[in-house]
Order: sequence, then structure tokens, then C-alpha cells
Amino acid sequence: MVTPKSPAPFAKSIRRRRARDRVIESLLLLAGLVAVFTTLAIVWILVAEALPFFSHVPLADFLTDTMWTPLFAEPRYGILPLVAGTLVTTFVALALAIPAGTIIAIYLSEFASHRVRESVKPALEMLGAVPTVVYGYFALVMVTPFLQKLLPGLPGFNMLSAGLVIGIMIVPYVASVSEDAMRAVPNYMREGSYAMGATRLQTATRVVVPGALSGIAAAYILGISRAVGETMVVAVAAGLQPNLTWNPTESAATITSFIVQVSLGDLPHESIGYQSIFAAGLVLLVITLAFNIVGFALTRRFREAY
Amino acid sequence: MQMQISMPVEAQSLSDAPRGAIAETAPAKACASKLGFWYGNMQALKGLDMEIRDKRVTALIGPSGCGKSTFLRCFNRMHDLTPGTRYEGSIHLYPDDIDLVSRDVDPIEVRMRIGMVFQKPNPFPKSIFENVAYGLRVRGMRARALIEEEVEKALRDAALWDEVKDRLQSSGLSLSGGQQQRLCIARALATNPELLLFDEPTSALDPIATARIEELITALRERVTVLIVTHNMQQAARVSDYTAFMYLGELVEFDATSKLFTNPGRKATEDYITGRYG
Amino acid sequence: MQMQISMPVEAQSLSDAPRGAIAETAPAKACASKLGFWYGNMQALKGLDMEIRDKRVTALIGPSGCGKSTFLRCFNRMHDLTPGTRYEGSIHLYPDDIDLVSRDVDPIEVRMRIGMVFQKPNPFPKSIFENVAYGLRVRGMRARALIEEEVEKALRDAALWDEVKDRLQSSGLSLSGGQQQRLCIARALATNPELLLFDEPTSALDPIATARIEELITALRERVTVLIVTHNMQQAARVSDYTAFMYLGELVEFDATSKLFTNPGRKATEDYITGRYG
Amino acid sequence: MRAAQAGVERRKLFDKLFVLLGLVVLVAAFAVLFALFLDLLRQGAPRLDWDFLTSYASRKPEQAGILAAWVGTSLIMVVTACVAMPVGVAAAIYLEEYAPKNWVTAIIEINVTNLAGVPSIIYGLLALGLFVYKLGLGQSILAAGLTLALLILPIVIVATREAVRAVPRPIREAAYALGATRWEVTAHHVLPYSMGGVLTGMIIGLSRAIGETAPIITIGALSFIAFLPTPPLTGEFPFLSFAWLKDAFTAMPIQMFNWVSRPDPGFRVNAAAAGAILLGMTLLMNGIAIWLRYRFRKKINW
Amino acid sequence: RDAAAQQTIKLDGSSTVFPISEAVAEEFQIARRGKVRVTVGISGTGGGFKKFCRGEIDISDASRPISKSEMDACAKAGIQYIELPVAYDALTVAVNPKNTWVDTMTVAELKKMWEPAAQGKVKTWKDVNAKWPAQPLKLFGPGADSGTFDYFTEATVGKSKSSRGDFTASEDDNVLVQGVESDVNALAYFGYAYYAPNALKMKAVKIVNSKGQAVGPSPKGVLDGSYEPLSRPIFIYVSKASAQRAEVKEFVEFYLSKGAPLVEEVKYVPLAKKAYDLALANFRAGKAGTAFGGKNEVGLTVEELLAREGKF
Ligand SMILES: Nc1ncnc2c1ncn2[C@@H]1O[C@H](COP(=O)(O)OP(=O)(O)OP(=O)(O)O)[C@@H](O)[C@H]1O
Ligand SMILES: Nc1ncnc2c1ncn2[C@@H]1O[C@H](COP(=O)(O)OP(=O)(O)OP(=O)(O)O)[C@@H](O)[C@H]1O
Ligand SMILES: [Mg+2]
Ligand SMILES: [Mg+2]
Repeated sequence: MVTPKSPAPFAKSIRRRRARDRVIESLLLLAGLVAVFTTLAIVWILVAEALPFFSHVPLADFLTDTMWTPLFAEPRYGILPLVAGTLVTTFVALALAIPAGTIIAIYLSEFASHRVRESVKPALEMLGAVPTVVYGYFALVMVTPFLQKLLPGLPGFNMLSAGLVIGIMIVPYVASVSEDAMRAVPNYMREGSYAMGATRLQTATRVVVPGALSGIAAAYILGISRAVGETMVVAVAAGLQPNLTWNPTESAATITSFIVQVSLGDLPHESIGYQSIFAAGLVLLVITLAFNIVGFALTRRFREAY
Repeated sequence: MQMQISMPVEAQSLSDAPRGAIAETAPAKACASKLGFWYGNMQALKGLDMEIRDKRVTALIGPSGCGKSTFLRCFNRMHDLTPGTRYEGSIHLYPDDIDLVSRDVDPIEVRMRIGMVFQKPNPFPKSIFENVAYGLRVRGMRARALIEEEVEKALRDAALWDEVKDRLQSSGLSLSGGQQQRLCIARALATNPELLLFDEPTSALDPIATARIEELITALRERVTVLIVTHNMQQAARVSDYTAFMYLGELVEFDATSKLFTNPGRKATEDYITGRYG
Repeated sequence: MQMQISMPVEAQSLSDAPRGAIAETAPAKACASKLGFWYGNMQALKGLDMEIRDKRVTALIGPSGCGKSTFLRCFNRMHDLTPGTRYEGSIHLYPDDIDLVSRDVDPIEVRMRIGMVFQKPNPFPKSIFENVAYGLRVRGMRARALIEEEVEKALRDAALWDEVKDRLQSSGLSLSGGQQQRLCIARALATNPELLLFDEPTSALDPIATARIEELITALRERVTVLIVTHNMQQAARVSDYTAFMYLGELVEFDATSKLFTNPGRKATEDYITGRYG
Repeated sequence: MRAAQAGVERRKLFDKLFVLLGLVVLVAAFAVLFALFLDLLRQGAPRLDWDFLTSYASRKPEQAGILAAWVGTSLIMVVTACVAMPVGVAAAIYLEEYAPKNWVTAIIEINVTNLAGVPSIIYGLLALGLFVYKLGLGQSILAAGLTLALLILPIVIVATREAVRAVPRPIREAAYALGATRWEVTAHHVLPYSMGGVLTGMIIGLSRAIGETAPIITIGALSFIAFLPTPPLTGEFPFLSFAWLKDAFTAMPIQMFNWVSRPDPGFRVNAAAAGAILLGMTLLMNGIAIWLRYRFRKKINW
Repeated sequence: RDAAAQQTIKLDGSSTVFPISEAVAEEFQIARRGKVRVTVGISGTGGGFKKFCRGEIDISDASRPISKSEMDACAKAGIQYIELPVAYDALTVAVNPKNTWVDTMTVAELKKMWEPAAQGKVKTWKDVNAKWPAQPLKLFGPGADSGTFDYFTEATVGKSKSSRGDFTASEDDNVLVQGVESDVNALAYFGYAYYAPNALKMKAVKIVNSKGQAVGPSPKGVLDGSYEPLSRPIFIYVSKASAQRAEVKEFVEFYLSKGAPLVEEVKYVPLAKKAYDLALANFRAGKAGTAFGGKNEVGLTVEELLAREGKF
């Protein structure tokens, strides 16, 4: 007969262990809050530096003027040309990356063997790890001349080749995150479809992709953010000419390329021209945020419960 | 120290054995011979021989891991989706006598003739209508009117029509577990399968839903051959005409249900059905 | 059309009812009263009252989803890990009469006194030795010699020592399913629990492994109070002194096992144990 | 049956066509990577030698090397790893194992997702304003390391969460049932078992950071520096020195960017060689990641 | 550590001046056998002055004179500085070698091409000069953030930063070189250093100076003052406080006395010997302030500059 133990012998150690747990929990929470602090810091820095700019340039001009020449003798402060350049390069990039990334994701998730998937995925991630400067020159020196053969009259600097190269760069993000989402669709869903006599492609497009839609949307959003935020490729290959155009074969400047150009340039840091990069940065942040929010809403909307 | 628990089972007793009688005369729908199956190096089925009679319900029972599901999934080549698996022997499907597990036979063709219902109800995250229409669409059917007609028929056959006819467009996932399982049965029925496989179709359901599915299976005997895996011996006794007892990847005993449960031919079968393990 | 399947069950028959007799005299180890439990808005347990007798095996049976696991997991406050859950009523643990589900009682303290073995064997991916030693280490035991002694004792109690004594350093995952489950039992025993909870401990095991675990549980009665969930009524009959039949979150019937199986007091119990559903 | 037969044939053909399409797209993607790498190797071949790795920058292209750059990059990566790893893992653990479902958690979650999408150049502006000026870290290794750590934090967090989530619930329950506290469960079980995934995520994050140019340019990294940071090991007690954290540095992408924009075409060879080495470094890191993943998967198979 | 080895001279600023400072730093460190460390950064003239006026660096590389706001910032922080021209940069106007119609250009033609009014109007070569063909005119130039842009616009259009906007700009002058190389109709301007190594792949346009002579960019033309108005001095600004330190003093003296061949080596134009001597004298005398008063001027000789009284 073993006598029932009273909890007393443990009491002290339990109290100590629980105290330790609470301390650690707050430390962990603090680490989680780093993300929040970072966001706040970003907003704070951008706003603080952009305020003098906006005290000089009316917000309405900033948002509606169609010329962006903040560094010229007769400055005009319309952000639209930069936004247009950003959106056009992003669009070109996505036009390549979304189909390619999705096809690769479906192929890896539904067709390829386990071994192929496990080795191809990380290898593919290498495409996203190439230094962006390298990509910039790849666009200028290899892609543009090639495109010029297909499209005679294409200028040496254009959003098309910059966008395509950004597209190549973000294919792995789109593919890898979408593939994860497709993998997460439970196998019994696939089995249900196969048992009905569906082929792999039918199962992939009619059951797996709709089931993984929220994850795939997240992948696209990540790809968009990457494309919107890409700097060096456009700085090198798209031409730094703020140009309000929706034609990808023209040259243009994007928000990011403007920022990096000016932050390296010879402008006095107290000048309106220099402060304009923070205003531009703010717009960039708002654009990525907007995409993220739209994505978040879409994800919510399409989330499937199995 | 043996305690006798007497268990009444709703099934035809031996005395008025009409099923047994018909059984002898029913033609074979499928016939497994020397069927072996490997997961990689692990042999899960060891030379099974077994006949499935047309328009009858055949139950597979046996302890967990004995290979019931593995055997069942050979019939619609579900294992083709798992890399590293291998079939041996044959399963002939009649009347046209094709070998279901032969390498030359296309698994998609096989699956188009043989339906399956799974342990956990797995409706697609689509509308109820689209769930049932899925098999038709996959087969390339386009005409809306025709599809609607077939969907309604299938849902009626699955005894689900009255419950869902007013909300065909709501998600299949919005149904209760038992309704979901009947939806899956409707989905399978819509494609008019010759043979219907059930893998423990009621193990995730409550007693009332279970009873409805069992009724349904009994009714299905009129139109389609059924092969059902169950871990519930009472269920096997209630719904099936024939029962096979499997153990460690082998077929230990196969007989008319009434015979197998009352007078098992092998010691292992008896141990199992009397609950000595499982 | 009822077919009578007679099922012999190894358990003490009513006639030589020594267990029943002891049962009456054994003190209570724990006592649930008006125990309710919510998963969010879903009430899974509805005002259960039940006494667990010291040094006895109590079995919980009932159809799938009736709340057996939910009830079991209240005893070691496992639900605290699931957000949005809520307890009601109380479970008193004797002799010191603390309320296990009270907000004021630290769940860690509760879990240090009450062990648990799960449905699927879940050894840590550590060495066999470290698996068993884990509970001791968590309790702050440092002395190597002492730990070694306790580990050996627990492995012996779990009837695993002879099989693993030469490979204590190899991974717990390298064992077979049955050995893994005994390892999990040893792991729980090493901490000297007052009450041991088992949630369908054999449902993933083969017949031989099942038999060994059942023996072990019977032997454990000497030292520890056991509460076991099982879906196998024969198992309940074989290993338990008391059986509780649950249905839809309520306790339908609770009695000495011998009584409950031979002479159930309620229609629902009879329907269930005779296999009408489940 | 006949009609269905024809249908099956067509559907199977689509299947095959898709496989072909998938392969073509994959091969095209790898062809680009391969072409890039080969092109850099071919252009940079004349400078890919030991001297290149052990010389400082110079006005003479044929004498210039990347010693300061690769040492700088390596040290930045050390800082980045040392900051991003604990913070990222801790945040992920908090979100997966601890976080109650409340608005604080929701805000953290939303922020992590958003940060993953914030353009790297914005991190550069943040670093310039916060680390370089407000915190007075100057253009130091510490400032650069912290910047890149913030940049890859979301990557580390997401990878860690995924790895942590892969630890089956029954393992956690077993530990809790033995009386372990939340932290004990995390430290003794969840983290060790998910280390493979955590390290993989870390390395993938680092291989992203190593090639980042824009944020480091905005902090204003040096381009000519002909000495190495203070060695971290010293001859006297306590043998460890952290003076290098405050040292000036240059980094591989900066050096490369600088060379690319120099007038003398000779520097372009250097830039290509540096690019090849940088790409080689990322290839190596990814290789390690694959190997780690493989090792851990083999060791722990649920 | 050896205290002497810790002496570090920090330079930062313009990417235009960078190659010269890098070369000098390299040679200086060799000459001092590594006892003094020199770092040279690139953060643009503006970035350089920002750090300079915060006292974070010793010497600021500048491709333009210090601006009014920067003068204020330095004054507020109590940073005094010595302005020292170190070399000339000859802005080069280049066209594609296959361009057969242009050899020389007048400043008026450049103005017609580049002034803001030209935007959208002057689209072909013919629009500039009726003798030139009616082929599209493709313009390339440095970004509006650069000192080169400021100087070029001031020298041609007559007003700093006054330019048409529809040209392809790049931070990296090699990109401009690429543009001229690949397009017959292209015209670009950039620093002489980018022209010199690529002289075979493009054609430098001779500019008609105020005396009516057409002069191409060359060290000789810059030095004798005939290549105007497109040659400009570039500077370093030395903090007066830092100049008290022996190693900084030594470095600046090295810069001004041994720098000329290095300047030539990196394809800039060194000042005349006399000018370096004058600069050295100004430095030794600690002559602080700028000769420009916060805005750029075109057409000044270095000697004139060095003779001026400094302002703050
Ligand atoms: N994908 C697989 N890979 C390897 N082995 C498998 C796989 N699936 C099942 N097995 C093994 O094959 C054997 C037969 O499994 P099967 O699922 O057919 O059993 P079952 O009779 O259906 O059991 P249950 O009643 O538990 O469903 C088991 O030993 C099982 O571990
Ligand atoms: N985490 C959860 N959240 C919400 N509902 C739950 C959760 N876990 C269980 N339930 C529900 O609570 C009820 C009781 O479940 P429980 O797992 O206790 O049943 P059980 O008797 O153990 O069944 P089984 O024999 O299948 O294990 C079921 O209706 C189940 O769906
Ligand atoms: Mg099964
Ligand atoms: Mg349960």
C-alpha cells in the first residue's frame, strides 16, 4: 500500500517553476512585440521626415499632379508618375511570376515525386537569393537586348525587362508559398476526387487549388509586396525617368528607384528634394499595406474549413 | 471465469436463409486471386483469393492493421497515388473481365466504374450541388439540365434530397456529419458505379446517422455491388450478405455472414468475433 | 429476425463476485460532482456525478463522441491547453480533498499527481532512458543514481525492462507499437501518480500487445487507481471493476462491471452493449 | 463506355501536357539561374583566385580584392543571425505556444505579415533614421546587422512557426501530462524537435539578407576600407571583444555595386567575380539548409 | 591594441570624388605603412555634408560647393571647414560613333536641347539644328540628384537644376555609356572619367567655347581653360578641428602634394601645380569658409576661387 502523497514537497518548486514561466512568457511577448515596434518605428521615421515635405507641398498636389520633378528648378511634386512606374513594373512581374509560380507549385505539389519536390524547392529558392544588383545587370545586358530583337524600337531602358526580371526573382516566393498551401489541403480531399475518376490535373484545378486558395492568395500578396518593393533592378534597368505612362515598353522610375537614387545623390539633406524620398517611402508603405489588407480580406473570404 | 454476454444482432437468422440461397446463384462481380500488395518492403496483403458476388453486400472485418483498407483500396487503384507501392496477382472485374490491378489498365478508367466512400466524410469545400455534380463534370458532362436531373436522382437515392433540396447552393461542409456522409454516398452514386467501396463509413457518426447509412446500404443492394470495411461486427452482421475475416494481411475465413457469425470455421475468427481482441 | 451471437467475456462472473464486494468497501479516490464542460459554446459534459474508488479500475464506455475522452481529460486539466474551454462543478481528489478543476488549483500541481497514457503511443523522440526519466527531471531530480533506479523500477513495473535493458540509449521511437505504449506507461509510472488515466490505450495495438497491456493494467490495481476509456466492451469487462456508460455527455449508468454487463439497468446501456450502435 | 473512353484519353492527354508545361517552366527557371551563374563565372574568371579574396579594394582593378567586403559581410551575418534567431524564434514560440486569442496577439500577427511585405529600401530608411542617427550607432557593423535582422525577422518567424506546428500535439500533451510547465514543454521538446526547420528558416533568411543591397546603401556603408574590424578574440582576459560591432565595414553587395558603377571597365570583371562569390555563398548556405532539413527529418520521423 | 594603429581618418561623400580619395587613401596608407587608417565612404555630397556637419567625419568629398543649408548646419554645430579644390571634372557630351552629323555643338544648341521648354517639343535632332537629320533625339543624363546635373544645367541652360524632364537618367554613369553605345540617336553627358576608357566606343562632341573655338574634352583643354564652360572643380572639405590632428594634416598635405598623378590615373584632370600650392598654403594657413556663399558658380578658375575670402 503506497500512501497517497500530499503535494507539499512539490509546492516550492512549482512556485519557482511557475514564476520562471511567467518571466519567460513576458520575454517572449516582448520578442513578439519587436514586430510591432518595428512597424511603429517605420511609420514614425517616415512621417517625421515627411512632415516638413508636406508643410511645403500641399497633399492635393502631391496626389494629383502628373509630374514628378522635385529636384528640378521648377519642381513639381506629383507622385503619380512614380506610382504608375511602380504599378506597371509590378504588373509585368506578376504577369510572369503568378502563372509560372502557380504552375510550378501545382506541378511540385500534385505531380512531382516526394524526392523531386524536396530537392527542387530549396534549389528554386536560390533564384530568390541572387543579389539584386546581379539581376539589375542581367536585365540591362541580357534581357533588354533579347527583347529588342523581338520588339524592335524597344528603348534600352524599359519597364518590361525590369519587370520580367523581377518576375523571375519572385517566382520562387510564389511557387514555394503556394506549394505549402496546396500541401496543406488534406489528402482525403484528393482521394475523394481521385475516387470519382478525376485525373491529377482535374483534382489539382478543381479541388486542391480552390481548397488552398487562401494560402495561394497569401503567396500572391507576398509576391506583389516583393515586386512593389524591388529596388536595384528597376534602378539599373528601367531608366530613372518619372514618366506617367502605363506602357511597359517605355522607361520610367519607380518609388524605390527614386529613393535609392536620391539617398546616394549629392542633395543637401535639409532640402525639400531630399525630404521627398520619405514622402515617397510613405506612399510605398501605404501601397504595400493596401495590398496586404486586400489580401487579408480575400484570404478571409476564401478560407475553407475542412 | 467466463462471462457470457448475449448479443442480439438484427440480421437474417440461419433458419430462413434466403440470402444464403440467392448468394449461391448470384454471379461474381469481381474476383481477387493471389492478390498481394506491398508498401515499399512491407507486404500488407499476402495472396488473397476472394469472390465478390454481384448485387450483394460483402463485409470485411478484422483487427486494426490487418489490411482491410489496403485490400479495399486495391479495387479502385487508390494505392497508385502512394509512391513505392506494388500490386501482385489480379482482381478481375466482370462481366467484361478486366484485371483491375494490371499495369495495362488505366486507374482512371477503373475509378470511373468503381465508387468509394471514406471513413471520414470528405465533401469538397463546394456547394452541395457541385459536390454531387463533380463526378459528372469530371466526365465531361456539360448540359445543365441533365446534370440537375442526375444530381437530384443521386441525392434521392442517398436519402438526402428532402433535407437539402432547399439549400443546394450552400456548402457541403455546412451539413452535419451524417448528412455529409450521405452526400459523399450521393456523390459516388451520381456516377453510376458498378461496385461501391465503403471504408468504415459510420465510424465517425452517431447512432442515428449510423442507422440511416446502414439502411441506405441495405437498399443499395438492389442496384449495386457493395464491399464494406467495418470494425463493428454487429454492423457487419446487420448489413452484409457475406463476410470476410482478415488477419495479418491474409484472408482467414470467407463465408455467408449468417454462417460466419454463428459457426465460424476457424479458431482465429471465433476469437475475434467473441471479442478476445480487436 | 434476430441472430443471437453469444460472446464469451473473460471477467469475473457475478457468482464469485469478490470485486464487487471489495468495491463496496474501497474508499473514494476522486469524486466528480455536477461536472460540466464546455468547448466554447458546445457543452460536452452535462452535470456528471461519479465516484472513482481507490485502487480499482474504472472503465468508461460509450459511443464515439459521447464525451469519454473529454471527461477523462478533466482529471488532469488537459483542457486548460485548449483555449475557450470551461469547467463547471467539481472533481474532488482524496484524501486531501482538493478540487481538481477549480481555478485556484494549479493545473501543473494536478498533473504532477495524476498520470496519463494516450490512445496513440507518443514517446518523445529521445532515448528510452530519457523518456522515462523525463517526469523525474521535471520534478527537479538531479541525482543520476536515483534517476537510474527509478527508471529501472518504472520499466520493470511496465513489464518492459527485460526487452529494453540493453538498449536504454536507443530512441523511444525505435520500439514497436506495443513496446512504445508500455514505455509511455513506464513514463507515467516513474512519477508515482496517484491516479492513472488511460484513453483507449490499446486501440492502435495488435492483439498480443493488447493482451500485455491489459495484464499490466490488471496488475497496476495493486498500487494505483486507474480510469480507462475503451471502445471495446470486452476489454472493459476484462480489466475493470467498475464501468460507466456515457451517452451524449451524460452518465447513463455506473455500476460494478459484472452487474452492468449482465444486467444493465437502462435500455440505452443494453442497446449499446448488445451492439445496436457504436 | 466508348464515349467515356475517348474522354479519358483526352483528360489524360491534358495531364501529360501539364506535366510537360510544369517541366518547361521549371527548367526555364533553372536555366536562368544557371545562365546567371555561368555568366558571372565566365566574366569574373580572371579574378577568381586567392589574391582576390585576400586583397583590399584598390584603384587598380587588377589589384583590388574583396577581403574587407567578405569579412564585413560575414560579421554582419553573425550579428544578423545572433539577433534574428533569438528574437524571431521567441516571437514565433510566443505566437504558437503562448499567445492567448486576444487583440495583442492579433496585432502582432498582422504586423508580422505586414513586415514580410515591407520593401527592403524602407528598412534602409528606418535604419538610417533610427540606428544610425537616433541611436547613434553610426555606419557600424551593428547597425547593418540589426537592419538586416529586422528585414529577415518575418522569414524566421514564419519558418519557426511552421516547424513548431509540425511537432505533433500528442507529444506536447504527453509532456504536459507529466507535469511540465509551458516553458519546459517548449524548451525540452518543441524547440529541440523543430530545430531542423528553425535552422532552415534561419539560413534561408540569411541567404536573402546576404544579397541585400538597398538597405545597406541607404545606411551608407563604406566602399574603401583597407583594414579589418577589431578581431573578436583578444589575447587578454576576457578574450572576447565586441569592439568590432562599432567598427566601420564594407559588404559584398556594396563592393559589387561600387565596382559596377566605376568608369574603368576592368572593375566590371571584379564585380562579376564578386557576384559569383556572393552567389556561391548563397548556394552554399542553401545547400547547408537542405542538408540540415534532411538530417533532422531522418532523425525525427513522427 | 596599439594606440597609434587606431588613428583613423574618415572621408565620406560624393561618388564623383570617391575614386580620387580612394586612390589617395590607398597610397597614403602604403606610405604610412598602415599606421594610419583611412576610410572612404559614398553617401552622396549631401550625405557627406550631413555627417560632416554632425562631426562624424573628418573630410567631406564634394562634387559641388557646400550649400546654404549645409553651411547653416555646420555653423550651428560649430564645425569650421577648409574648402579645397582637388581636381577638375570635364563634363563630356558624347554621341554614338555612328552619328555622322554631329562633331561640334554650341552651348546654345545644348540649351535648346536640354532646357525645360524643350520638353515635348524638341523631339528630333532636326528640331535643334535644321542641318541635322529628322531622327528622334534620345537624351541620357545623370540623375537630378547629382552635382553633375546641377553644374551642367547651370552651364548650358543658365540656371541650376533647370532641365527638361524627359530624358533617361541613371545614378550609374556606366548605364549612360551603355545608352550611347547602343543607340545612334543618343546623346549623353557624364564625367570625363567615363568617357576616357570608352573613347573608342563613342564620340565626344567638341563644344564651342566663349572664344568661338570648338574644343573637345581633354586634360589639356581643361588645364589651359579652353574647354569651357563644361569643366568644373571638385572639392574636399576638411574639418578645421580634425585638421589639428597630425595624421589628418599629413593626409591632406599628401592629398594636395602627391595627389596629381593619382588624379590623372583615375581619369580626372589634376589642377595646375600652382593651384595645388595655393590650396596647400590655404590649408596650412587654416583659411576656413567657402568661396561660393552657398551657391554654385560657373566659369571660375581655381586660382580665383582660392584667392577669395571664405564665408560661413
Ligand atoms: N501508406 C502506408 N505505408 C506503409 N504502411 C502502411 C501504409 N498504410 C497502411 N500501412 C500498413 O499496412 C498494414 C495494413 O493497414 P490497413 O490500413 O490496411 O489496416 P486496416 O485493416 O484498415 O486497419 P484499421 O482497422 O486500423 O483501419 C498496417 O500494418 C499498416 O501499418
Ligand atoms: N477540441 C474540441 N473542440 C470542440 N469540440 C470538441 C473538441 N474535442 C471534442 N469535441 C466534441 O466533444 C464531444 C465529445 O468528444 P470526446 O472526444 O470526448 O468523445 P469520445 O467519447 O472520446 O469519442 P471517441 O470514442 O470518438 O474518442 C464530441 O461531440 C466532439 O465532437
Ligand atoms: Mg482501415
Ligand atoms: Mg476519445
